[in-house]
Amino acid sequence: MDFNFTPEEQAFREEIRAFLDAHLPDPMPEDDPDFLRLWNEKLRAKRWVGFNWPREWGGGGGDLIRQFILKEEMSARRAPALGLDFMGLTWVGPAIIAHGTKEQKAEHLEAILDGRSHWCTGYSEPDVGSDLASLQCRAVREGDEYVIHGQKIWTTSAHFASHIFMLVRTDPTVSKYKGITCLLVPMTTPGITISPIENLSGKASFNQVFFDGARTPVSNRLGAEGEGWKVVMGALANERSGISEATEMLQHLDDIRSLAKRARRGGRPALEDDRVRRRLSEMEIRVEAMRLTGLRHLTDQINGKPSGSETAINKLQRGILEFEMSELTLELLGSAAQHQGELQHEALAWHGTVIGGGSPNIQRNIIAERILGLPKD
Amino acid sequence: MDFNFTPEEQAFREEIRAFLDAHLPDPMPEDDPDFLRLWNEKLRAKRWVGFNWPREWGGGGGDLIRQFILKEEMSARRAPALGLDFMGLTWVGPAIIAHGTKEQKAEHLEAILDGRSHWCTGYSEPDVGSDLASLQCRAVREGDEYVIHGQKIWTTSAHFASHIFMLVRTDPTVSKYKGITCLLVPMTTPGITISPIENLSGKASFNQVFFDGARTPVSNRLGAEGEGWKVVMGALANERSGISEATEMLQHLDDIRSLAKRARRGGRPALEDDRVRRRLSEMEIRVEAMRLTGLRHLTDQINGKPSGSETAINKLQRGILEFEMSELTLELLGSAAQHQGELQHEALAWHGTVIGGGSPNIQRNIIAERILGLPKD
Amino acid sequence: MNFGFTEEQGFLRDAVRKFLDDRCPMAEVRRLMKTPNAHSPELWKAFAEQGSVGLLIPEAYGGAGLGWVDFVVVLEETGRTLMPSPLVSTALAALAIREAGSPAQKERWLPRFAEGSAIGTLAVLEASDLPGAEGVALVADSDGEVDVLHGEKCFVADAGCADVYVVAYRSTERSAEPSGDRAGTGVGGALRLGLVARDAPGVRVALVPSLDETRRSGTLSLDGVRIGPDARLAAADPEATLALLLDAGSIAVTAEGLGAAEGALALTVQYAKDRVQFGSPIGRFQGVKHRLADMWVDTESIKSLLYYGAWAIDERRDAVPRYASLAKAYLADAFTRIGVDCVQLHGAVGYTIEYDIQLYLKRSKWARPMFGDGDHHRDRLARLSMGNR
Amino acid sequence: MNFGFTEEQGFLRDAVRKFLDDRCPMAEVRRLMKTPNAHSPELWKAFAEQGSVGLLIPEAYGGAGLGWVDFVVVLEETGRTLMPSPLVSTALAALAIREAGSPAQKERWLPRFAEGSAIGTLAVLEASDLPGAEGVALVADSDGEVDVLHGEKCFVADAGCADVYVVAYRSTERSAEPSGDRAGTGVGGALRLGLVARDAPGVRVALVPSLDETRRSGTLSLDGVRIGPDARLAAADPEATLALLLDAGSIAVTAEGLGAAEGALALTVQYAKDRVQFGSPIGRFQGVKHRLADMWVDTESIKSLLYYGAWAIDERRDAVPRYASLAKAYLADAFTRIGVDCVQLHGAVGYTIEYDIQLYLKRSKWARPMFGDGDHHRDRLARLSMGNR
Repeated sequence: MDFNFTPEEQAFREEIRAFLDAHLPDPMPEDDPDFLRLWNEKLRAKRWVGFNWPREWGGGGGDLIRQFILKEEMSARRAPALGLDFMGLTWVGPAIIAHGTKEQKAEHLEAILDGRSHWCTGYSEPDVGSDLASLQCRAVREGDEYVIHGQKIWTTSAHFASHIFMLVRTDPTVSKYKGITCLLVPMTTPGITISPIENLSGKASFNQVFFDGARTPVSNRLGAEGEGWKVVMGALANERSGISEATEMLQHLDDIRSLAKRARRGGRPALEDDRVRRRLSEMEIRVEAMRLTGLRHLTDQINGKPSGSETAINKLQRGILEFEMSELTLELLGSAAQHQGELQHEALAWHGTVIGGGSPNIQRNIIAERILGLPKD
Repeated sequence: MDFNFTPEEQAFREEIRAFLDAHLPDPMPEDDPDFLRLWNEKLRAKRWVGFNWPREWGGGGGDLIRQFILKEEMSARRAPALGLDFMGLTWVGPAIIAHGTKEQKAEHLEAILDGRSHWCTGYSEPDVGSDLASLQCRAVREGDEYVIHGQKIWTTSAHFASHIFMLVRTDPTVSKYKGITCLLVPMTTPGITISPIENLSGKASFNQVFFDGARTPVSNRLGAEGEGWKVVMGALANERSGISEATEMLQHLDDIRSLAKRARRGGRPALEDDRVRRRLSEMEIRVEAMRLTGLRHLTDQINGKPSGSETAINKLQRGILEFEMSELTLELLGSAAQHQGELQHEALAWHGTVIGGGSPNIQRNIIAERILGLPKD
Repeated sequence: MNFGFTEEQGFLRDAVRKFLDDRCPMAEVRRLMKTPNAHSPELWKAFAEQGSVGLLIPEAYGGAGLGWVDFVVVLEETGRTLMPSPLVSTALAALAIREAGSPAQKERWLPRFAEGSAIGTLAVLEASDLPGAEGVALVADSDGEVDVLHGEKCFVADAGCADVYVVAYRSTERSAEPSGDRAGTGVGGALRLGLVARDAPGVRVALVPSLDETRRSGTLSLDGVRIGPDARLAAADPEATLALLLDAGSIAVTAEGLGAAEGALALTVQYAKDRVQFGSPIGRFQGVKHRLADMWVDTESIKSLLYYGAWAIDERRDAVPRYASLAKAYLADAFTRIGVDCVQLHGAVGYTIEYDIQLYLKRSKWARPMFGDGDHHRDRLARLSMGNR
Repeated sequence: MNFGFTEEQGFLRDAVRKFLDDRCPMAEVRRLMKTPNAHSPELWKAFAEQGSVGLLIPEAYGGAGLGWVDFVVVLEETGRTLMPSPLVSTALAALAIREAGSPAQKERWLPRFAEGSAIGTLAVLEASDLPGAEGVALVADSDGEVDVLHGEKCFVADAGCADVYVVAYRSTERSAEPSGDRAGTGVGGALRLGLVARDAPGVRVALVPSLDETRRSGTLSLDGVRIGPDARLAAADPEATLALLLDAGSIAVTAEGLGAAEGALALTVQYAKDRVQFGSPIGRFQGVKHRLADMWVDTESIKSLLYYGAWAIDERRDAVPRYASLAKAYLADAFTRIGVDCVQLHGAVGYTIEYDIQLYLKRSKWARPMFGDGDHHRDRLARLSMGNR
């Protein structure tokens, strides 16, 4: 066990800090697309977008430790995300690198790094819920094309995506995992319609996507027919160390501490309230546990021994934290919690985050059955 | 809804208070059997033992409201229990009143009131656990006798009981509920052996009871053959309003408040700690909710409409309270929590209370299935 | 001693349910949410005709002259269906006038409240957000006769549709007694309550967008508003009246919150029966059913505390503070947890605006701070029980 | 950066497990529980020969010269099997002498600790039960040369079998610096640490019966005990040394507690697989399996905090206070909950003395107050993070 960084790693950290000192505007322009594009170009020039992708495909060829350092430094300064096409960088690109044809790599990878594409992912379907593998969306091969009929739901960002990375059932006669295939489909394909779903804040953050005979060439298939489940499970295994989530939680904790410093409870400063102080400490404990557990996962990943429980432990800790943070925020706001506002909306938004990709109870089943060896229900 | 008491009820309350002023020694002799026997005689003279039993069988013929007042006043002064044979008064006597023959009534009821008998109850068996009705202890009829073979477990007080109120299987060929019969068996019957089970504090509070061909006359059967389940479910329905448990919890709360008043935490008086104070308030809230819910159950009982959820709600609230009280006690004790002592042992003893008669999870199943109508697992 | 509802209270519940089914189903709730005050004068008028609005107002003033236990029955039902209405606000304004108003003031407002032609509300809180006398710092300029108010009252429920505000403020004279629960907070002047009409000169209302759009609140600006002797609620001890109003508010919010919690639980139980995953309804799994059972235990426990508190308003005033705090403290945290868990048990659809469960979640966020949150009431209980022992 | 155990640490764990399987199975634990000091000199000697006792002691003094991460491996295993032993106490006494002792003091005690022929422990707490410099009020009578102690040290772990006590006290001279975490507690005199041998004149030990009978503690009475210059730990800043000792204590207790929590979880998982009710193993029901999953998440999370804290003792001293508090705060409450729930999940047998699970419950009650409970460490974290920001 050694938490020291090598001199080379320390130098890399200094390089990032110097870059941020030189280039990160203060204050940051909020939601300015021109600035974000310019920022992406600067990061691209450093090869920090797709930092751990192979250099031959435009990535940085970096290792996981440096990637961790890069993320940590960037988020400590609240710099914009490393790249513009989040889904493309996190799930789709690595899957294409692992399973894609030369043509698919040429077509998609650089576009993802440059932020010219914008991917969404189509896994969930209505009435399928947590039991992902029972998906029904059909693709039938006709000559050189797949013809797709069916529906996806909870498709984040589909309303401004350029492509969808989706799972379809190509063979309903074999076992549910075997009949699934992965396709890379442009959203402009005729036969695709999008219907936004408003979330409880009234924002359209996800969608239903309908496929009514949409046709896509067989060359848009990623991996072999019937291998889609494997391709996607591999993609989901990327980025599962939980480092990014922990970083995000650390920022929330900062925000809530600032709020606690200025808030009053029962006529005295909120920080004089023992319970408020200890709840903040409790959050600090859980955030740091998440961060360090992420580092342990990272070590496992470097050593080629992922435990398989990374996502579950992360999501459970995150669920607890999001709830506690939301409640403390609202309690600190007092009667102002009844109003609309950014803090108030964030205190509801976590409900979507925590449910995404399997409820906490599903994660508990996974741990109990796969790790503790308890019988299936 | 009316929480006022009638002038007659108020007068009854005054009568009890006057009695306690006149007769309750201060301080009370601890665990003095002579005093307890004398006290019982005084209560018997007032007909306050078996207060709601019919007068013809030696009871007080009192109504449920007066019984509530009687219990409330007695426990507010921490007077000894109303009667010496707890199981006899609470479960066995009412069952005999409801189902017993004239001879059984004459033999047992007055003995219970006088504290000459001491009943234990034999329901649980090893490997049966929460699924009580699957009990295996056999009784085979031979002429005018039942011959009993089998084993009971978790039999509280069996080691000093005079009789056991027990369930046996008389017919293994019919459905599990139908083949059960209730017997009233003297513990002196040859063929009964008792093996104490030590609890985690090293005390023998319950037992295994083995029946190796123990013979008891058919006249000791309570109710008809095969009706035992009904008899016992009726007995369990007595005293289920939860008033007594709430009263007990109120005394715990008093004790823990006294502890909090003299304890220090982190160098200051424990009551200056916001969290300690609020935890005490939280307990006050739950205890009062238990007490008032008990009164609602009492009203339902008076109106002949028990909801069937009384035990479940009581046990769940009690489980939460016992845990919280145990933890706060130990936290207030600080390092002294590591020592043996009365408070420390009480903080472990609740584990037995809460599990007795079905775990909290069994209670949750009952509520979810019977009241909310959710499907069985 | 009888801890059950009467047959009449059963009829009352049925009547309110029928009214809400007919006149304010969820589609109507969602329509009203989009209106500026989340209030429909027609619906309100009809509700008054049905009898629920004037329920607590004495028959002499055109009401039904019933008690707080009856009112709890109504509030449980309006809570269950999330009916947008100024029912609690108006009841509290009416209580203020009944307790401390002159015959003329009663004559002026109570009949109008009862018939649904006027709406009242409390304006107590200020920027300090302290739910008690210690939060009232607004001091009037006074010439001995008329109090002139310059300042703001915050978090005023139903500020936009109210016709009259019960405003708490302080006179320039020092009070003899220390003020409120906490002595020595440095707040000067004797507490006073006054009636300010919406259309009085100097009154301005700024609405604030609500997270729970079935509810509205706003800031009341008082710019030289004059409160003469005829507008002051002078017939009783203002400290005691204010304390009663806040406790009654806690009890009313607990009643509506309890109804809403039961509504959320019922929706989620139904969802757990209908939603099939891994081959069976999710309500079969203990992870779901045990959580629902715990919610039920909480709602039943809150009822016990609430009903006693409501009965105490009419029958045992000395018990009101303790039971108001017992009930509201339990409600504040349990309803919050119920709102969150019901949304989570719904899975992804719980996060959509289409499903109603999120409306209950938002209501739980509204209910928590109203008249003090859980910690506020736990602190108060600790003070009360230390005093008693 | 590498957050994993080395191969050598894996071997170490295997060796300790084998030793415990052979020499200290549960039957031996239960036998030792009934002895006055819950301590077997033979077992201790054998454990020292195996290498675990002197693990942290430098090779120059007869130890293995390994680090705290290695020690955590050992403690996890002794915790898992509830081995009764003064391992933590002796390690902390050795740390005190290593950090602040003279060469002669090291020469005298460290080799004896390493070979298992002497046992040491800390005597810091007093009746105030404050785990920090602010809890040290005992003032020596001093002639400038020899400090003479009259008073009591409470809650001294392994007091009955220890050969030497590291006693914290105060000199009659006022310290220049304010003392400890909390300035202004009115505690006078500069902090000092001294070594008191069990057989020194004036030393008396009163054992107190333990709830967790695998552990013992007692009260150390000092009746004119003389601490000369050769017995004072004078080589470093006593405030800093004491703080380090308490933080190392938190980390050691967390390591043993984590092992015990994992032991309790493993027992309960096995029980849930074996115990059949209503026709299937109870581990099939989500009410059981979800709780067990949550326990596993807690143990994994504690590991992360603990390993960093242990590493920091050897490699990054400035991070020790924060990680000691992070780890101990999590452990104190999570282990408590795990102990309680494991007993409850066992049903009625969990309450019998026959089953081992109750021993883990009692261990959790022991671990909580050691070196400060959850609230103590959360308060401390709040002070640390306010200072840092």
